[in-house]
Amino acid sequence: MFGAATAAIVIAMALALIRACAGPSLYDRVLAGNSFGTKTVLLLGSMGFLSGRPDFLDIALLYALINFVGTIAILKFFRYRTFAVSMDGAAAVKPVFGEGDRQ
Amino acid sequence: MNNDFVPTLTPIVLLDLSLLTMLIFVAFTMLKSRHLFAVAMLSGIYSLLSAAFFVSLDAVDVAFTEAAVGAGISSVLMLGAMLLTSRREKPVISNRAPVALAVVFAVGSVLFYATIDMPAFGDPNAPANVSIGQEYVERTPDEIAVPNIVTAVLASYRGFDTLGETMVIFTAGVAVMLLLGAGSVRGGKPVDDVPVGDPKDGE
Amino acid sequence: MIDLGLIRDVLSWAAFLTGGAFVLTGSIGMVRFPDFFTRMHAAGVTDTAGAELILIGMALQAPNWITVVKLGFVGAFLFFTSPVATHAIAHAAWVVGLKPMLGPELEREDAE
Amino acid sequence: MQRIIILGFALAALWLLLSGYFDEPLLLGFGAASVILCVWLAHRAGMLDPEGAPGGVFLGIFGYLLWLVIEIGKANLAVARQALAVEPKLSPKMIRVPAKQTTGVGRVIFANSITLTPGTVSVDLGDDSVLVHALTQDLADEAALADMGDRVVKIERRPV
Repeated sequence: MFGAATAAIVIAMALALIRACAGPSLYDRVLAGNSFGTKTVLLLGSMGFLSGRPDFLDIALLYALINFVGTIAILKFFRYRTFAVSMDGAAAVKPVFGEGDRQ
Repeated sequence: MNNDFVPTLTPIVLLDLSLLTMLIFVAFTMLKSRHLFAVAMLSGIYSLLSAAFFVSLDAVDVAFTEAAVGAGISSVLMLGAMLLTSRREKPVISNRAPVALAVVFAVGSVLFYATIDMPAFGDPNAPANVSIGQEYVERTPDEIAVPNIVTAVLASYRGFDTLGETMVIFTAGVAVMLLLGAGSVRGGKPVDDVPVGDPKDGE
Repeated sequence: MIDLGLIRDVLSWAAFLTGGAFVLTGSIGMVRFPDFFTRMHAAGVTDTAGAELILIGMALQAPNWITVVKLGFVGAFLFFTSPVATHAIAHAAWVVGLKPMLGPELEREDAE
Repeated sequence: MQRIIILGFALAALWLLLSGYFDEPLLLGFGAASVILCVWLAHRAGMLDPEGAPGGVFLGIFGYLLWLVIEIGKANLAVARQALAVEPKLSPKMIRVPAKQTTGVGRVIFANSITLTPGTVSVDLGDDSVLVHALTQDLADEAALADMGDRVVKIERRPV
């Protein structure tokens, strides 16, 4: 039964991969990457059960967090072009957009 | 050493095969793509895939590192570097190099030939599973109070080595952050994006 | 006497099958839907119903309670972080000016 | 001070549950040290304010979560049907829903609830309204979203 779940997750990962390769916009790719991360978390869980040792769920936990932080970091970087926190609040740093960001 | 281990096609092996197929697919897509943002996102996905593969190989600590460094920090650093440069790679003029191709094929076939002599995947009698590794597994609970053997080896048996390694990595990380200008509010100055290639591509 | 193990197996089979179906459906939608904003909804299907159902199925089969606790943490993290991530992506696209397709004709126009 | 103690207990419980070792003095010592470090950092960074650790909102949240889970299930079926349909009938729509919550935490709960329900995603969160992108005309149900907003207002309390 874990095999069935794992197969579904792997196929879904392949589909997300197609979206990440096809794009077309930057945000499609970020979305596909985020969705791929969620599926990796699920895959790690089901893989642990499949091999009979579900002790490695800590990694799934870590992935769930890294995936979230990574997505936010990428988006923040694209919006403000920096990781530095402005002391006057984020609104003080005007968002800068390049030509390539829209598409 | 008795060699009665027969590798079978378990669900885990099938899973490994599908993960490796996806890895190869991602790698070739990254090679083909000239759009740097796509490459950065795909390399994050590549890390996630290879980390999942490491977990299925039981290399949990490597998977931890791969997830944190590969999927987290390095894709962010790559984006940071990308903002300082153009969004697109210059088109490559593909000139055939028959000698290089021949060398690659020769080395590759030698490596393939060498794998025949390697122990089967998952063989409990493989040299890696029977020699000194077993010693560590047996002695760690008595010698060091840390229950995780990998942690015990990294932090205690070869603690100074690990300390040096982390210092090197820390220094490299600080240098990269300085180069990218992550400390300033404005960050690095972006270079004007020079569109190269077909502008109707939409990317 | 009701067989508890059998009930558990049936329940987790049901959770795995429906969860897997939702994960697949979400991914199919992510490939099929026409523009970024509609694909976002499809990704949401995977993140909520698919992920949580598969985690519930795994928790039903867990050998000890620590595994259940860890699965609960994974589920809670996904439940609380996935909407934030989705909103962040959508908001970033919106602020930059990516135009959503609107109406039954799926025309790109200014929404506001 | 109250928040510091609660955070310390929560972190200690997290450490114990995730490590699963209850009788190793060395590991428990490491755990205690990291808990103290985390609490000190959180205190120093000023994260232990009513927004970072809301107290009052937790009282009614379980009933709300139960209701939300049922709503998410219904919406999932609706979106899944579109994804699998031979010819998906999509009619995306942007609507602006008033957000009557008084606290920031309440507005965030409302916006996240909208996003968690497939078919509707909050795109922009203003001071008194949320801009929502809906997948179809049916899912862009302003009355249902307003009802969700009222439920959030109900569980919302003044910061303790």
